[in-house]
Amino acid sequence: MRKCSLESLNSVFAEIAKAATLYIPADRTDGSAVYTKWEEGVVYSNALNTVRSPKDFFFPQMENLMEFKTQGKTIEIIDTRSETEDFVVFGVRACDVKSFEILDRVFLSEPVDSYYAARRAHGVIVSMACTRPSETCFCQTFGINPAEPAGDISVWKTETEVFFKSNTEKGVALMQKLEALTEECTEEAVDAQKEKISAVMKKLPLANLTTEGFGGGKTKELFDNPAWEELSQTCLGCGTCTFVCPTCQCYDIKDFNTGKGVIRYRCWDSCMYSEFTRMAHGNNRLTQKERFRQRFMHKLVYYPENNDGLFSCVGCGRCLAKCPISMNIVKVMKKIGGSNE
Amino acid sequence: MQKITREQLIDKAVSLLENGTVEAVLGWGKGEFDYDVTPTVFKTADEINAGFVWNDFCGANFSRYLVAKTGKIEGKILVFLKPCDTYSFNQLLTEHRFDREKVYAVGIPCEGMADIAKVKAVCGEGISAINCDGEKIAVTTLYDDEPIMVDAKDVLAERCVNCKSKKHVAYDELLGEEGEVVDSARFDEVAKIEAMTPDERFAFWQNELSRCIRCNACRDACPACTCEKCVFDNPNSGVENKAPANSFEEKMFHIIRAFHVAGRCTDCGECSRVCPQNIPLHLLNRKFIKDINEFYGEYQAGAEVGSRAPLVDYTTGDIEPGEVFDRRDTNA
Amino acid sequence: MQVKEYKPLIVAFCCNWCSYAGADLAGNNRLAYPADVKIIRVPCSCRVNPMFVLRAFQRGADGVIICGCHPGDCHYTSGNYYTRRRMAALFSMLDYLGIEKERTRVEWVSAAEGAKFAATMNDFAEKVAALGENKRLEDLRCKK
Amino acid sequence: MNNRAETLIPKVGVITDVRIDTPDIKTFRVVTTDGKKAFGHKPGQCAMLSIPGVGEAMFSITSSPTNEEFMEFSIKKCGCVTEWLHQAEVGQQITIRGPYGNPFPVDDVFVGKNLLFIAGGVGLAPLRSVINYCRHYRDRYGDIDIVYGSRSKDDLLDYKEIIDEWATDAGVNVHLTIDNPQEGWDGHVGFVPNYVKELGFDTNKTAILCGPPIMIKFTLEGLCGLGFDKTQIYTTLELRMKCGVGKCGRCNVGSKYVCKDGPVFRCDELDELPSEY
Repeated sequence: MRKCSLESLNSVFAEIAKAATLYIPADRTDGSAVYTKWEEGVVYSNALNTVRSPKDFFFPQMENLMEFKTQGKTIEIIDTRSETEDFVVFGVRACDVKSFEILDRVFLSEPVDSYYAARRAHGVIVSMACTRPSETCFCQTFGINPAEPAGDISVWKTETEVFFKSNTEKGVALMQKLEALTEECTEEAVDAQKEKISAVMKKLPLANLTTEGFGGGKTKELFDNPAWEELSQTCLGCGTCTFVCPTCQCYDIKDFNTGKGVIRYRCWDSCMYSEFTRMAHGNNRLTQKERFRQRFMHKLVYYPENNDGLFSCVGCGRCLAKCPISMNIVKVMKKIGGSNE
Repeated sequence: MQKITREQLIDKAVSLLENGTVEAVLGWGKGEFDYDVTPTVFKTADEINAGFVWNDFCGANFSRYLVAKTGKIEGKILVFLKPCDTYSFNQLLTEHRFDREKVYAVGIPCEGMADIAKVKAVCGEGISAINCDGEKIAVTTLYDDEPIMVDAKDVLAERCVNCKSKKHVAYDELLGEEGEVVDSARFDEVAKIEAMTPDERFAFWQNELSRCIRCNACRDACPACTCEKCVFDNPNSGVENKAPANSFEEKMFHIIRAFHVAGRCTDCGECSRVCPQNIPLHLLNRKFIKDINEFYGEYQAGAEVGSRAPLVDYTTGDIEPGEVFDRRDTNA
Repeated sequence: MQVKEYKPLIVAFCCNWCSYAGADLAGNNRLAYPADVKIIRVPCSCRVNPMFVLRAFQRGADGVIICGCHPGDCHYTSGNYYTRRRMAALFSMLDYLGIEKERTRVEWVSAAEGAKFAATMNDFAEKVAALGENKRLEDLRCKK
Repeated sequence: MNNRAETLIPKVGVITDVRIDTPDIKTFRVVTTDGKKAFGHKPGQCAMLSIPGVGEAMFSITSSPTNEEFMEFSIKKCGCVTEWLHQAEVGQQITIRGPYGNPFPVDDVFVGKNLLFIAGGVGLAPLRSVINYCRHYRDRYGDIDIVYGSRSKDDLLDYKEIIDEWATDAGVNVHLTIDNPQEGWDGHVGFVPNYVKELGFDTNKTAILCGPPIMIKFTLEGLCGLGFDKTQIYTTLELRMKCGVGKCGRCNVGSKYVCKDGPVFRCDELDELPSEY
């Protein structure tokens, strides 16, 4: 473990930014935090987390897949893949780090998604332990410890110092560059902080939320639960929950005709949208109840069934904070799971 | 702090439910915390007693739900309407979007709703309880030993700071006292932007709109956006891009949306309330309202049922589009 | 290296009954107006919805002008009155968003006003040229 | 410069033949630009065809895998992509990627079995690949029965091939039906599910179903009524797809992705899925 003083964090950023593009959470004019490209003057945010999740770095909301040039009856396909820039994302919370594992299982399973894979290969994740979790946090429900974030390098920040621990080869390589700016240290201060956080975690209002009643093999049991109707009755069918979610990974592929060629691009899509499954001959999820159910069943039953019981939710609490009608996965789990409280 | 109490609303709802006047009640349902209120359809007195809430966070405008909910039931549905909600209610009636006979509207007074983001800006994350008490709101957090006292008026939502009316323009029954139309300063912010140079205006909106994630929450929460099929959902429209592909896309979406509700927007402020990126979308709508007031005379959408929206009307002596700028430039 | 002279691309929506005929007349009378004015014929000026205007800008127009019959002369009685209200509101909104107001215009041109058509286009093109390329409402994907 | 594999990037294909089958179905023959078959496939698998600027859509490969020269797709006109395709002429290039999905278990489960194919309308398209495959390796399978129905005689897909080739094969019985009586039609009239019941098949067969959802539903009931077990019945599903490889989330039903885990399902497997297809 190595450390530096809080004042020298800026020099650490400067050092990292020499070799790779660095993104850190920074405050916006409206007070919320957003991952911002670091340059001199960009200040590390004290906010708990960003509104948009860091999945953008690997699975951007919109990316060009390829281009076509057409002439008469002929088509030329142009491979435009160029995701080769090294970058570092600093300050990723434990929940969001876990979300990469969930996305990896989708995009890195055969056939590998080369766009995502290239970004993963070129990205270094520096995580940041939480000190003041919000009431909306429930990462511990999914076995995530916010005091012990994973990632290539784990970072703890106290009032005066910043501690670094590298976990992977990529992390070790990055830490080597920071050798001059940091010094070797004991884990005492970090251990003290961890203890403090775990005490806070026990006090969180959602501390007792469990995944009991969910998981692979529960489809039959949960699918026809009458509570879906009640839970979804005022769902607006917008995509807020999906788009702020760090683990939602549905996408659409669309073509855009520029007048000089066609760009085929991929963009996030939402199973909450009425148009998501619409086909020429009909729609297999006609009402919002079915679409609503799909989103939560996918996170809590279908995904774990295909992925060794791993839930596709990390408890970051973004949907709790952002849903226009405050309907969210916690309310679903309490209502449908039935065994909570 | 609201003047009318939860008990009054529950009594009303339960009695109307029990005497058979209504079949269901559209109200605010209890959340996990004291501020995350979910619009809920209650069917029984038990459900109401257990789950109905009324506090400073009951901002959701129910008018929009009537379009879908009245189609689903045989009898009447009870809906609680705050003064600003009644304008949306009337506007939807004007557009024949739901059956008035199937609704029992109870007007309730509103002292303004709090914005949880503003509360959190003061108290930070980790709120474990919020108690409204008179002019003060007591916020208990996980990290402070004593509750933090906040002035209710300091955390009012933007739309409530600039409340345009405490008067109900539609109801079957009114609980509490009737208010008056308020002379608000809601166009001040618009005027401030108008006074900027084009470069500054562009920079301002670029900064705001570039945050858009095209989640469609503004559209889906809007009581004026009730088209059965939105142009932005139609793959054949050529604009169903789903993602803010570049600076054109995000501007286009918001210009078209604001234009589509121009003259019909009652300025209820739901769009800005629901925006996960805090984009001040009401400033687009208010610009249209302000322009319409200046060009074609004062008009408040929803003030009365059956009024003709200014953009589907005309007079032979209307202002020319070019004169709009001349007039503004001479005024400035 | 030769620098190409900048000529603005103007999209002119012309109503079928008056302005398009006016443009025709301008042509017949050999009245010069910029060749970069692309005329799109519409049944009535009120056929132009805001999306048309935005789409023109997206696809590289530097200025958009809508021409219709003089108020009171609409072939469909009242179409241009609606145009007048809509475009007043829309153009004011575009200005509010920082799109230079000189890039948009509504002009009434009758079938007999070939000279006015040419003069209007010359004047509009000149004003737009002074502003340079439309950078505020362009779609970068179309620029390549 | 990219050497990385990417399934989303297609190949260019050329339409070398367009056959008008019915008023709204055409069959397209597709090869790559160098005149070869784009890729090998198994019966029941699908491919993504697209026209840049119009869209991409999943189609079942109609031709048999035993055809080494080209692929065929029978496509009904019903959406943007298909409408565009129906206007396409010979020589038109399109893009193609695949093969996607699981095939029918023709090389293991079906071997030695009597096969009963039941199709309605354009539902014959995916089955044609299987039927021709089984006819090619005729000695591996028992008797083959084919029940095929459509709205009218003109709407019967591959009518010529059915009459000239399938019906003349030894051990292959073809039963055709149309929904309403029609001049010049002396065959059976009636809906497919009823016809299946009337024919009253022995349960010593493996049934393969494809057609509109309503036909599948009633035929399934009919077969079960005849004593068939659901493990003896196979069908193929169709849902909206974008990626073809189980990532975009569109065709997700229960824990299955139709593009990757389907489109071929045994009916008892379908019972395990929520009824959302």
